[in-house]
Amino acid sequence: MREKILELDHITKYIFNVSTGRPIRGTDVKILDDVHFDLYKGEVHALLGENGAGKSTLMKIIGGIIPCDEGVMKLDGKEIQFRNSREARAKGIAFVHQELNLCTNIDVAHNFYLANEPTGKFGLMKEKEMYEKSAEAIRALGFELDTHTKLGRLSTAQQQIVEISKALSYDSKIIIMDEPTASLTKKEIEMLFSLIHDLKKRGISIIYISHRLDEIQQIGDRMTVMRDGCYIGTMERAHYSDEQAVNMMAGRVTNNIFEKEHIPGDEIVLEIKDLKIGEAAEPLSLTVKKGEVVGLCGLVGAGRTELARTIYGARPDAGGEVWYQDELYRKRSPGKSIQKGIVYLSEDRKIDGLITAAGVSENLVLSALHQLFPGGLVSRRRQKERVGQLIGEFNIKCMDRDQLVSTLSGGNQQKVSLGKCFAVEPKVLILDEPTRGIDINTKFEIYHLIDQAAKQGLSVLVISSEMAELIGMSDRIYIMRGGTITGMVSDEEEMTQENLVAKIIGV
Amino acid sequence: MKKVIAMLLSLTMVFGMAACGGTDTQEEGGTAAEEAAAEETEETADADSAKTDADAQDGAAAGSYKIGFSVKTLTNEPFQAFIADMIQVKVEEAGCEFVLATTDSAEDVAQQVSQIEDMLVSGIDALIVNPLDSNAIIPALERCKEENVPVIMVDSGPAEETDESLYVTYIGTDNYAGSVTAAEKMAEELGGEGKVAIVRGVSGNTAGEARANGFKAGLEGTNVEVVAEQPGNWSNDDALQAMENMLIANPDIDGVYSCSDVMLDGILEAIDSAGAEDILIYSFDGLTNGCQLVLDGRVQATMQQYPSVMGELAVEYLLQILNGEKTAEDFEKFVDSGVAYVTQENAEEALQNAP
Amino acid sequence: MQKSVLKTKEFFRAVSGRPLVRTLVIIAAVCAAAALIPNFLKFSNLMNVLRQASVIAIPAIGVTMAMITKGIDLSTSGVIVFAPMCVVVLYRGGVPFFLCALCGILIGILAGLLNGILIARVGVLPFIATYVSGTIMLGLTMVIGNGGSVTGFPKGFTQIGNGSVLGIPWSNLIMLVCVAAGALFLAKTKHGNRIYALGNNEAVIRMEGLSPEKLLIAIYGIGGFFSAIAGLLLSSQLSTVHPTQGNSYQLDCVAACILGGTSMLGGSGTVVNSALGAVGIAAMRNALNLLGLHPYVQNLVLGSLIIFIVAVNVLLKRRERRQQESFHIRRAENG
Amino acid sequence: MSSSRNKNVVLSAVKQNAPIVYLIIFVAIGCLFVPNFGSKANFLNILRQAAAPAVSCIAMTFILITGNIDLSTGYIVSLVSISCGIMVKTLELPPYLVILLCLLIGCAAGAANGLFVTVCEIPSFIVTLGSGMILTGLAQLVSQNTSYHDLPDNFRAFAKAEIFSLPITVFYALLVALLAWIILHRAVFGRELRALGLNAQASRMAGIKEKKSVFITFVISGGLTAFCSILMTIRVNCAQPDLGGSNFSFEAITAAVIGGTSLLGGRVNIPCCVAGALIIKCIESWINILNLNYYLYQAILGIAILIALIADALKNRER
Repeated sequence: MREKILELDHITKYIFNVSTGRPIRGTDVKILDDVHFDLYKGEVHALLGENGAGKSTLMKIIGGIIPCDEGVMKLDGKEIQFRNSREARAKGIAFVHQELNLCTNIDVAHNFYLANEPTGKFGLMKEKEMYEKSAEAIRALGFELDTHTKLGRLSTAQQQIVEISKALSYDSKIIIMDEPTASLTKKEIEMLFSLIHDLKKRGISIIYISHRLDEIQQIGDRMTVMRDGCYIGTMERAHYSDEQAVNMMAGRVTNNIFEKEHIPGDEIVLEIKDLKIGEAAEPLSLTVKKGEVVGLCGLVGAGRTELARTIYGARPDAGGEVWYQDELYRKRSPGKSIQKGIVYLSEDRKIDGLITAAGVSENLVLSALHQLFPGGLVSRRRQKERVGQLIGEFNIKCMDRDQLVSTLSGGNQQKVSLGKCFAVEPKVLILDEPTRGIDINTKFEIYHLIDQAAKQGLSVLVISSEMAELIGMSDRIYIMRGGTITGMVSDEEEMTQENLVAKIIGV
Repeated sequence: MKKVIAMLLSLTMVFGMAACGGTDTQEEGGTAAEEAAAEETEETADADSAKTDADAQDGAAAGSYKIGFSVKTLTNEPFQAFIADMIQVKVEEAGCEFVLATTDSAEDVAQQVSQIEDMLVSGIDALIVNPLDSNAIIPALERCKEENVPVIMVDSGPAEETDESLYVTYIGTDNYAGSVTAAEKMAEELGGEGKVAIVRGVSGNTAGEARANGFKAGLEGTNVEVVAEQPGNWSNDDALQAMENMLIANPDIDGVYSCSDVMLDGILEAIDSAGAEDILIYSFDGLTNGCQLVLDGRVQATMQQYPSVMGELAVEYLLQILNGEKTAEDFEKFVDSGVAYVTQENAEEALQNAP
Repeated sequence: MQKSVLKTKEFFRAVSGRPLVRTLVIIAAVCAAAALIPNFLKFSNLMNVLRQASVIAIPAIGVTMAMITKGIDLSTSGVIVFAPMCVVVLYRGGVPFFLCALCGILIGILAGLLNGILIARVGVLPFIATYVSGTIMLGLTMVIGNGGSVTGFPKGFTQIGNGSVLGIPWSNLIMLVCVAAGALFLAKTKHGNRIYALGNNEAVIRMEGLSPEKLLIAIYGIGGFFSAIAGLLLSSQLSTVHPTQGNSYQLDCVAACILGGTSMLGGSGTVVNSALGAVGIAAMRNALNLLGLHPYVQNLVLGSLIIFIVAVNVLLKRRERRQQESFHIRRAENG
Repeated sequence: MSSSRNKNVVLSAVKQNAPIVYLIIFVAIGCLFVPNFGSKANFLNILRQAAAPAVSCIAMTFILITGNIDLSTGYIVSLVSISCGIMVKTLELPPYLVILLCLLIGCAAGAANGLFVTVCEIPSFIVTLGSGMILTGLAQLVSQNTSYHDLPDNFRAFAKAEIFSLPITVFYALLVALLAWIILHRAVFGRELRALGLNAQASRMAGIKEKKSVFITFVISGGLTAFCSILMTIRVNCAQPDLGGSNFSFEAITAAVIGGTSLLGGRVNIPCCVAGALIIKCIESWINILNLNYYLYQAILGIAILIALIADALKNRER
């Protein structure tokens, strides 16, 4: 029987403030809820789940970067608790992040030995030894790299190899790989898989995080699926099937929780003609009718956010046209879009959406300043009245109007962000992951708001990674892959999760 | 010739930048006014070396020597500018070449020392220097001695224990003695008792310290008391504020001694706005604006120095040494270029030869 | 024609790519232009230029390290004046000179550590924290010297600043030693490696279990050390301590680092380049002095130079970033 | 409930306007311990001295609110002062034309800084450091080592008149403060600047034109600095090329920081900035009146800024 080297039971983690690491008061939203995970020696254990399913958080606990609130972790049978990632690495657990833990301004060897450089006389680094040893380590993985080159000049795949060889240099027994193939070319992915097979032969076990089913079939010995922070199940490779994986990933959600009261009109409000979001991207086209909710689904890196920001004018396009209310909308910019009635709700509200150090009322009127106060002077009365309306409409729970946004809960912050968009009385709403990281009941409030908005004649373009939500809300769904639109689903039957997931993966 | 080099220098530097820049961004440093300044520099460069540049090596031909003058900043210092112009006139009369080096701020001692070193390299035969700080100038004087370049100090004298052989002589007003006379004259005017304030110069400037100390010494023996002493830093702005605040502390002062005419505007403004009357104002330097104020009766007296005398004597002595007529030992170590006590009566003719 | 254009473009890109080459070009340009000025290339003048550059180059070592970690050190002018003032006051108080010099350097290090704590622990912006500590030290120097300059250094000490051995001034040798030590420390020791890493990606330093705060405090401490040495050197050159002797060095050190290719956005820059930048500045001031041009011209030229170089650096950075961005999109396509 | 409610409203108001409370404390200490400090003449004195620095501090707040910095204001003052002298004395232009032209020169210098910061995206600290050097070079080249004494009365009347025994410069300062308060606290433009200072990325996404706004703040600051230079030149009755100088911008920054302005941007309070400028003038007048060693002032001011900086840094910590 294979020897079990790592075991995690009943792991629970409450939502926490990313920057300070301290749990946020007053919410019981869990990122991980009673998760079980185990790993055998010399096995590639794939971890599957959609965005926000808690995969990365679980791995951060194993990697010692964050502590778990409840639950037990056993390594080689002994219970352990890591205070920081250095301790985890000392115990042989290495973490290869998606954004690599390397510095682009220094060369490969110096990155390799960062924080434990071998020193000779007078404390000078033994550079010759460093260059040779690091070259050897990389050669051991079957690759040839000149360790004198600056890391910034290497391709992402080569940088990954440096990170993996660095992990191995601590004779680590477990390597965690978080979305390693996110930005690799086909050839580079094959290179990585051959490397993984070689590591397996050496008895090193690998936890492989991804949501690309085609890769997992190739490489994974066992697959565990997670959804919304819960452990769903584990399958052996022998009886693995895409449908079953997708079912576990997407989960059974009946459609009735989404009441669709809006009826899409047929007058086209927003039309995109052969828009190219990048130099090498294929041109794409889409239309949004009045009173219609159009969904946009795809994998991370498929370019959905880039498309949304290009339409909004926050990002330059590489050709193509955007028609708005039957006129060509040239030289797009956020300011001009807002004037025309196009608003964009950003994916990460803390950076793009809200000013956390300012009050609720100041945030709500931020986009609508010129509309509310054409004279140039802020009239307290007008602002109070409009803010009152918005707080009522979006039932934002806050002690007083000028309470700092940073003190609000995630759900309330998202409602303030939404309120900010609606303050401008928009005609077109572009929503990017509107319900990510929010408690369930706020999610339903937001679904309701979107539906009511469409009912009043607004057209909505919504991006979401949760299939159930997208299907429930939208009348039509475009599928994006590789920076362009690869398909569209419009009638009821086709809009099933299996179908969508399959289309996304392009299987 | 010099103009060409200056242009070439900045052009090559800019070209060097573009080469490293890797882009063909045109030179867009500074505002449009900066281009105007570029032409400006040419005129000033010309004005400085009026004569075409004779051969650059040491003055081989008899009589044509290269004489350098190192002085602190000339802005808002008509006194220093007057010495510099007088020296230039005298040097060019004697057919020699004149080189001027000024520091860009009033206190940059290190820059003055390196400027003197640079002048030595450019082959000056004699040096006239108005030291910013008489201690800091010693190493530069030692360097001149090594290159046996005779040095004459003007306006600000040497520090106490400076080695006598380092300089031929010091021509300047005896700031100390001049201030003592001013103090005595003021004590007389005040009938031997009263309260007086002093507006000092920039900290650490030898001339400024000597004038303040001299004035205080001059008052010993009388019961004229110095009630307040604050620095005006040779600038009207600071002098104005210092005077205003001193008037607050003792509104009934009878006399003010300003260590230089450059601060008179500020002091007069302070006194006007404080509404204080009949305050005896004495000053030092005897600049044009100082003498004018004495003439108008707003300032009672100023101790006029004769920068022109300093300039003339310095060049005269240096030429004598260079031509071998005299040696350094023939001159005493201090030549007083005299100080005139300018009051309303003699203000008229004092104005003529005022810088 | 096509081939040659490509080559020159390649040359420019190669030149602008590596900072060392870029600085050599600057220095070559300055010296080439200055060579036309009579007696600029005289051995004694070049030694003078190096001596004048030494007081810029030594503190520039500390400033380079600060700039690599996206910070800056403007307290050089304060330490250059405060350290020697303490030395001369102690010496006149009868303490043996060697002890006073040591104490002066300790005071420099202490001031640097204070800067580091203010920046790393308290979180004050580097440029305002170092400027204010510089002003405080300047104020204290003025109070001790009662505004004036103070002398009283032993004869041997002033020999160091002005004396020379085999024609080479001592200051140049001290500069070479300090620059060599600084370069070795930054390029060849593990701490140097971590300073570069900190300038590029602070998360990695934390991930490796090292404390960025301690590293920052050490960097500014080293900056104080080198500024103190430069202060003693300058005071030995002037044989006195004048409260404003350090003023122009505050900006010259920063200008030297920028001329030497240290980028304002952190992560790049070397000690040797900054030293070359210091030589470039000293050469420029010397050349303009020899030409007899007003010092204001120097300010005009240096001011435009700084803005021009930083503008070029920012443009290069922006072009790089834009390439990476499209690189990323192209990559996503075939993912 | 209502009593505790408006208690903490008062408390938060005091906490926000702490610098004004400090000013009151400083003046109180001054009246008690420093002779003649409490006299009417001295108050007039301090107001007269603080008028120009208050304007320069307000000019600096326009730059600080978006998280930028301007080290070249001292040299804008010199350039404007000397051009003022030339225009009045040699060219003998009518006073109001001179004032207009001077304001234009200031705005042009500010615009140059703004261009480099916004278009070339160079950090504002380096731009103003370099432009400071250029401006001082220009001022000294244009002045050709001369300064202009005894400005004509019709020109000086602009700032020498008195209304109810208060110098008119005080009213100018109050007018500038009022305008700045309206722009920064009550106008849409001020609300946008504050948003840019707190979170530039979110403000851009909300449609605020960052480049245009930051450019305008540099132009306004340049204009106000020129106005301050005119006041100083008239008050000193001498147009000289080294008016202002290197410490000028840092005194403005000090007054702003003591007045609660955050250097990271977003937090500005005009009345407190004026209080900051007055506090600094109080310290200076103590030193002059008590005839203390003048160089203590530089050290004391340095330490005062340090304390204000540490408080500002800690306050920003929980942002």
